[in-house]
Amino acid sequence: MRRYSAFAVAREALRYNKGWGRAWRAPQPKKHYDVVIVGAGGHGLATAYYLGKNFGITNVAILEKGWLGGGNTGRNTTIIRSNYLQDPSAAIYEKARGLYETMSQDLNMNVMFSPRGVMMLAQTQHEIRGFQRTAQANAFQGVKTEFISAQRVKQLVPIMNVDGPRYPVLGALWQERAGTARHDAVAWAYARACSDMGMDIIQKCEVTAVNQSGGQVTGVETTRGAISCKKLAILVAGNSGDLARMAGFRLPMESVALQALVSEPIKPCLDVVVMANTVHGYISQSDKGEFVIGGGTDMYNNYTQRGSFHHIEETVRALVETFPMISRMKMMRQWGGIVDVTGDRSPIISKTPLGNCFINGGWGTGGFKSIPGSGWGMAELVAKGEHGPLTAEFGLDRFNEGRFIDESVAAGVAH
Amino acid sequence: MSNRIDGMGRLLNRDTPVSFTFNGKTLSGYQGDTLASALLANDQMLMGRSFKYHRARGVVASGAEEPNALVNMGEGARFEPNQRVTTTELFDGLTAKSQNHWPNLNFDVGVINNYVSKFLPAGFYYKTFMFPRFAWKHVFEPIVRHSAGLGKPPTEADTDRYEHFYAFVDVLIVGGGIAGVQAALAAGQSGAKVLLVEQTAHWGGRAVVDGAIIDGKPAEEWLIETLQTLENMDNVTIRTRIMGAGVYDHGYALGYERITDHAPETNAPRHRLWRIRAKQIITATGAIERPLSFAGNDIPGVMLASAVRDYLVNWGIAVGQRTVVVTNNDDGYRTAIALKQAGLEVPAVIDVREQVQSNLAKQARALGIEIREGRAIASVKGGKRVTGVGVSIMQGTGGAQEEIKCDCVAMSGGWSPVVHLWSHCGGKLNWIEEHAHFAPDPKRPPLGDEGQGFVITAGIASGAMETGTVLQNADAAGKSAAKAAGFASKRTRVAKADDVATQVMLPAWILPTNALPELRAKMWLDFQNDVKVSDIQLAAREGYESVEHTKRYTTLGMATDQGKLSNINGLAVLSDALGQEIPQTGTTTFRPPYTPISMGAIAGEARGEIFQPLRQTPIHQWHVGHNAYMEPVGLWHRPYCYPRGEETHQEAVTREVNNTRQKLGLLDASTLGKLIVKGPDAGKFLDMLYTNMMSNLKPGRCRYGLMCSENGFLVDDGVVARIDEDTFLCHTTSGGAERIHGWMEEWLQTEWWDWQVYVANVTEQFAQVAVVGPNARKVLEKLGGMDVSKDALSFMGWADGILGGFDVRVYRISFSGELSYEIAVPASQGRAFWDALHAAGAEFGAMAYGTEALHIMRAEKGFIMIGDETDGTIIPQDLGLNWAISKKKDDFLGKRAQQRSHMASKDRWQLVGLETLDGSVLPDGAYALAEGENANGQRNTQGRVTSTYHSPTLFRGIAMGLVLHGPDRMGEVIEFGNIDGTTISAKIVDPVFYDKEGIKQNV
Amino acid sequence: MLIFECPYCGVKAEETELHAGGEAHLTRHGAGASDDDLKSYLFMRKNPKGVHFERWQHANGCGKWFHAARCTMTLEVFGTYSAQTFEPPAELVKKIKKKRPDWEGWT
Amino acid sequence: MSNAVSALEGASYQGFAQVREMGLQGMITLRGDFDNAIFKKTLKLISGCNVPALRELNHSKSGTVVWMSPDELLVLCAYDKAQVVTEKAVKQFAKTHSMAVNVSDARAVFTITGNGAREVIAKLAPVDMAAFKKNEIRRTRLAQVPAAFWVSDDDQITIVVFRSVAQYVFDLLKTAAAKGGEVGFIY
Repeated sequence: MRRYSAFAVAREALRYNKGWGRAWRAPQPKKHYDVVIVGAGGHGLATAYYLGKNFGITNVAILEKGWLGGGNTGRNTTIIRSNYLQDPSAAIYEKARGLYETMSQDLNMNVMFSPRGVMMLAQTQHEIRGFQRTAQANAFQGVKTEFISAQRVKQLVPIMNVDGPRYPVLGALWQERAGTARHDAVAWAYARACSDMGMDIIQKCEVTAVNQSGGQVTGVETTRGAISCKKLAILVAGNSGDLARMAGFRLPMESVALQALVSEPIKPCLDVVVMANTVHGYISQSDKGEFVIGGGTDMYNNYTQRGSFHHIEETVRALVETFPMISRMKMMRQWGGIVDVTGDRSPIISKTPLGNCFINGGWGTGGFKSIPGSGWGMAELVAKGEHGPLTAEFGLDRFNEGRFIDESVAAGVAH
Repeated sequence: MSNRIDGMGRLLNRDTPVSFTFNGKTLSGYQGDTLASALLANDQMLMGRSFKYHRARGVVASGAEEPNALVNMGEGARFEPNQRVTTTELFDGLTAKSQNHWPNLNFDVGVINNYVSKFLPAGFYYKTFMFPRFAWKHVFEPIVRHSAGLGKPPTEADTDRYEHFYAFVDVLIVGGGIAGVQAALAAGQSGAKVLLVEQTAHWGGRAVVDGAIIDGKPAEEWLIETLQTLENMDNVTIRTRIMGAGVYDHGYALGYERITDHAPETNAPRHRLWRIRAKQIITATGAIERPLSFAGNDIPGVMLASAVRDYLVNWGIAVGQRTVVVTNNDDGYRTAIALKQAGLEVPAVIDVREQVQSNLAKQARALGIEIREGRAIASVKGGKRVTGVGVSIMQGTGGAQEEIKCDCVAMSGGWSPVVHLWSHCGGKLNWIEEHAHFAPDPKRPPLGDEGQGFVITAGIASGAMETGTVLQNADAAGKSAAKAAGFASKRTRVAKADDVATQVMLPAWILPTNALPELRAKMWLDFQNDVKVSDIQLAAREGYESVEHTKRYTTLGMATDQGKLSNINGLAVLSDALGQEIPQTGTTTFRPPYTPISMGAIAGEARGEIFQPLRQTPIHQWHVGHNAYMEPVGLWHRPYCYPRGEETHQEAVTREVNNTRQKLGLLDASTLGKLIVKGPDAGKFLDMLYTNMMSNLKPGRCRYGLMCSENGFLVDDGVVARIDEDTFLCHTTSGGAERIHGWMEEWLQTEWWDWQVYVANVTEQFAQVAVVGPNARKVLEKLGGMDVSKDALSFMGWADGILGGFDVRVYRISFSGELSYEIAVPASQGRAFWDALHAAGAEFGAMAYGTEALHIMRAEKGFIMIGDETDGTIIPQDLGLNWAISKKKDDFLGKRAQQRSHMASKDRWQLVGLETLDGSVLPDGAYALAEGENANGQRNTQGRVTSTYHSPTLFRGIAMGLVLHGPDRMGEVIEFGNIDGTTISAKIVDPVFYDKEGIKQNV
Repeated sequence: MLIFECPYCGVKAEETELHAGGEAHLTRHGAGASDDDLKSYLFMRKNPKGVHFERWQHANGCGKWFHAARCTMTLEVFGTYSAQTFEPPAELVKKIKKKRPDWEGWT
Repeated sequence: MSNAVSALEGASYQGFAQVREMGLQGMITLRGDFDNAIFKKTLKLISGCNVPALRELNHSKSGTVVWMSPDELLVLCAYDKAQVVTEKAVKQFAKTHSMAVNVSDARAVFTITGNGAREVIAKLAPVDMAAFKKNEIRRTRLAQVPAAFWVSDDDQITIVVFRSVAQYVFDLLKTAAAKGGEVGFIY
């Protein structure tokens, strides 16, 4: 693989960049792999990468029905944070955040991880208590957060109206090392690294059936032929139900649309990520200058990647109230992504009723921020066939035992 | 100098001059000008700087597709960045400033990026800025952020108003060109309710500019007559300045009306967002001309041929005195001819095609215009303004150039139908080889609520390229839309026009065909984002083969114009680089809005006071009048406390608690939910909803009850009063009323629909006041009218009666541990009753208290609070409430769920009281630490604080919390963590801190 | 922005007047149910790509709950019907079968 | 009762249409089986009306009845009569499974008057106000709160909302009716 560096860029520039080769190979599928991963989104590619890096398993194919990184990895609002309340969530999201810190160097591609800080506004007494509790929990989970005053909020975000009148800002939960990253680049960087380890990323290859015998997975049928494998890992946000059906089991999961929008670009004026749960909106300003804005999910099953406009209205309404200057900005583009939501709104990383078939999904609105941690833990589960501590609590069995991981507890919605 | 041509400019009102400023310079234009035309008239070609390289940018188009000419407009509360000058109507006093440069437009330091642009190819930032690690955040990113962005951020709150409007029509037609107008006529004549909207202030689109002949008369005449006909039809509404912004599921469309943008001083909403529900939608959205890709095609003065024509015909502007036209199709000749006829110089038409013999070409020759066939522009001379072009043969590398002096280049790369609205909701496209564009596939339209297609295209938006076919196509569209909407269309005649025979265009994606790399590195595709042909080719070479990859890697089409000019050209270059057909490459997804719309319009009226509903009790104004500090509880505002004079909130709360415990406190409890449950099966129903037994409650008595979700978790609590044999009144938490009412209806309608039960939410029918404290009975006796003695009305009893002349229902319940009556009166009399209580209670020390005092007093008594002790993960068993869980009942909601292994476990954290050894107040949400760490390196914990207060009654910190095996560990001291790493020791005690025997509430 | 016709009051209500209630025709498993039955009742969902039977409430309207059959891929609404039933009306099932021949049926 | 006051005590606003809070209005919620003889008899007795057709109102000298849902009606009467009338209904219903509740104090009533009235509503409710018929009742939302309204006169619309949001609704209607906001789409 050609290393990326300022020198390489300069050298290539002088010969019209003729020397740059493919970032990842485009191989024909082989007949057999040790591990077949369905879904070349962030989670699938990260799983593949850590299978190779941590367990030396490189005879791996990552199958993608469309183009890699084309699902929610390329449709989210790029927020990365780990200020979760419950231990298992805090552990995996913090693992992910930590891996994001060094991702550009580890993968030799600049994913522009920007730990600019994430604040969650407390606008009711109840939120103050909720976020103080989260800060308390985080302190003993190894997640560095603090509860900051309204004055500090105003210092960090001068364009914010902290005085209400309706919902004065009473404080905020502040995670200084949280932030954003360039979402597409995360998928591309993992893809490039996987390809470099000799793994096959096969795009435009849709899985049409899961083959099994004696309760064990044996391979998959695809639009590019049958592929046999020892182990199968399913990481297909928005399509988990479909793949599960093929594999012969059901999931405690539903697919709904989550919407986002961007404004026209303007000069920098918002240098942190702000989440306002009481009024339902979250916002950051990208390096291109656009406000990247997200809101709530539709409540009905949907696979169209289109949402209902009234959610956009609610979100924009909330942000105009919180950031009055936004009123004269313009919405440039809106879109939807399909997220899988589970019974307790927390992800599933688990063995399945089908032997040697593993599933990772149901991240809801938390998918992007968890990519490296999810891949790290999933790789361990696939490689060993058993949970490591990072994923132990995320198994399907919790729905039988009534052992839930409920983050909605921590005041408002999680994004 | 002025570039106006006398006698031209069909949209101008030359009698009304308009004055405006650009970069501080005062300029003048005419009514009817756009900011673009007015700037050009003042010879201001340089209007901005590009995004990445900060290259000089002039206006390139004349409409919504403009990528370059964006300005900071207005000042103060009316300042707005990124205003597109081509869609900004000129008004007197308009102030505009160019953007994205420093120190000024003519000299921009940022242009340094241009000189090193060679080193900043597509995606260069993905390959660099990686070391040292901290540098991205602290060094590189700030630089990138500073040079990025376009306009300035607004600084003040917007003072304009905005609103929404719901319109329901049979047929919505978007686009006021001749196609839209003809379609409206056809649909309207069928009797269907029609709404026709045009985004600009003017009707007619291209046809009137290009002088088409319709029914033997100039298009303009036909247009005026037809619009008049439409005006006269009751079932047809036609409106300008409304843009079809987006098409959504089930026939929903957004119309973006700009009401006062052209007249800011008018007393009217600035924007109105139309939410239109249409049975059928016709998109007559026209087409957009494509630029041509040749080296230097981004230099100010290089413009779309149609735009040059628009400025000439609509606004009487000579963009240049000497204009070279470069084209791959016949349409470019229309510009050459128009310019020549206006007396301007056209040194040459550069046509990439060999042997051009079309009528338009013949006309041009007849006017003495020289046509260079099989030629291409290989280079453009000039920096901030075109000074000439280098011409070479098309089938070459761009060598051997012949220079032609000129101050304007008009380029025509063919036309692409505007398919955005068609595509927003899933309409599919076909690639039309003949015109090298994507056109809607009528067989694959977006589908509506009944699976029917609900969008039809009309005119050039369907790919009909000439006036005659445009009109026929539009007429058919109008008729079939009306038919689909249920209206038999009349057989009316279609306006006729002749199609001009044209010579087939030659898709020429780069000029010249074999241009060398150094030329390709100067061919702009996306003018705003600085994406060049070489960038797309690099992306392809690096394996970014999906069109989405290429877009995201190069940022092609991601600028404020969302690729209106660049997408097709980019696609073509990508396809060529991948050696595949364009349809194979496919398009990126079209997303709303068509052009950016204001956030203000989206938020609509919901700002300030009416941002959200604020629910007020009948006593609300009294609270406000008594300096209450209000706290949001759901959508209610409740008094947190009533500070007096210099009092802090805590001092006020302490005073309120003490006064209530020692004398008499009054609480506005009106927000408490009140649900009437009535019917023969009401008891049976409540037995299912509550964990306790309710069916055996005696009329006249009250019982505290718990509600759980089917998943076992505690969701609400409250006191239930049995009114009579088949009527109960259930109190819910504040803000819980609607949720629980809905919950009850859901079960009755969808599960137990054969049970005879009706529910009514009477929460707001009553104002409810808690009269609390040792003097509570005294004040009621003073008001008089009913017996409130212990014997007549014992604890947990209720009675109807009269107090001080008010019809009341009195509940003898206590959430504070004191002697307490909760008294309900009709809401309309709530304020009067509240005042009466204060008057009568004055001598007994009556004083209002707020929610915080309420919380402290209930905590002193060890009463749980939904939302504090519970958080959606708590079951009643965790809170020592087993006494409220009936063992007699076979079933109730949540019963089975609570038997699951994890919930039945003995190792759940359970409710206890907590007392710090030093009397201090435990921090909110603090966790009780246990030994060691878990497998993820997290400190083990064994409990947490759920409620913690300073008790004014006990003069110390008190708290409730959940602790592992808590109830079995009374007296044990455990450590609670602090964020700063220190710990606090607290003793596990009984959660009831005050009046354990419950004597005071029972007197 | 979906619209459904409320079978109780006849209003063609838009989404903002409605409340989505998830998969329809679930069997309640209460006291005495097995862990698996309880789990499938509370959590396991069909979540199909295609025909979906679901519950909606005309919340900002007549307040009634109703059932709807809707395609999750095209959002087409095949029909709405009473909430007081254990299965969709036969004619609706027939109608859907006609429009979606390869549909596996509602159970 | 003398000391009873409505939420906004008759506040009004003149824009391109007039907005008025109508003061106290007697309102009784009836729930039951519309085909039940006792239910019908009781309705007649207390309101002089028969059960209205789907989404319609019936009027008589003694009162008005509004269709609210397949098993719910709203009886309008004089405010000070409401309690007595309710008790009369309750007595009648003793022998059948029906419900009568006085909700007079739980509501606020507004009218919008003037030929712009329909457009004022059309800014706030997802309803085809151009097609909205006289004597038709619609339960929907007004911006962010539930509401019910009907055309009470050619150029007048009556709106019923919950009492607690009366101020919000009044401010909402004021904004929508403000001069300069005429739309000119519904006439």
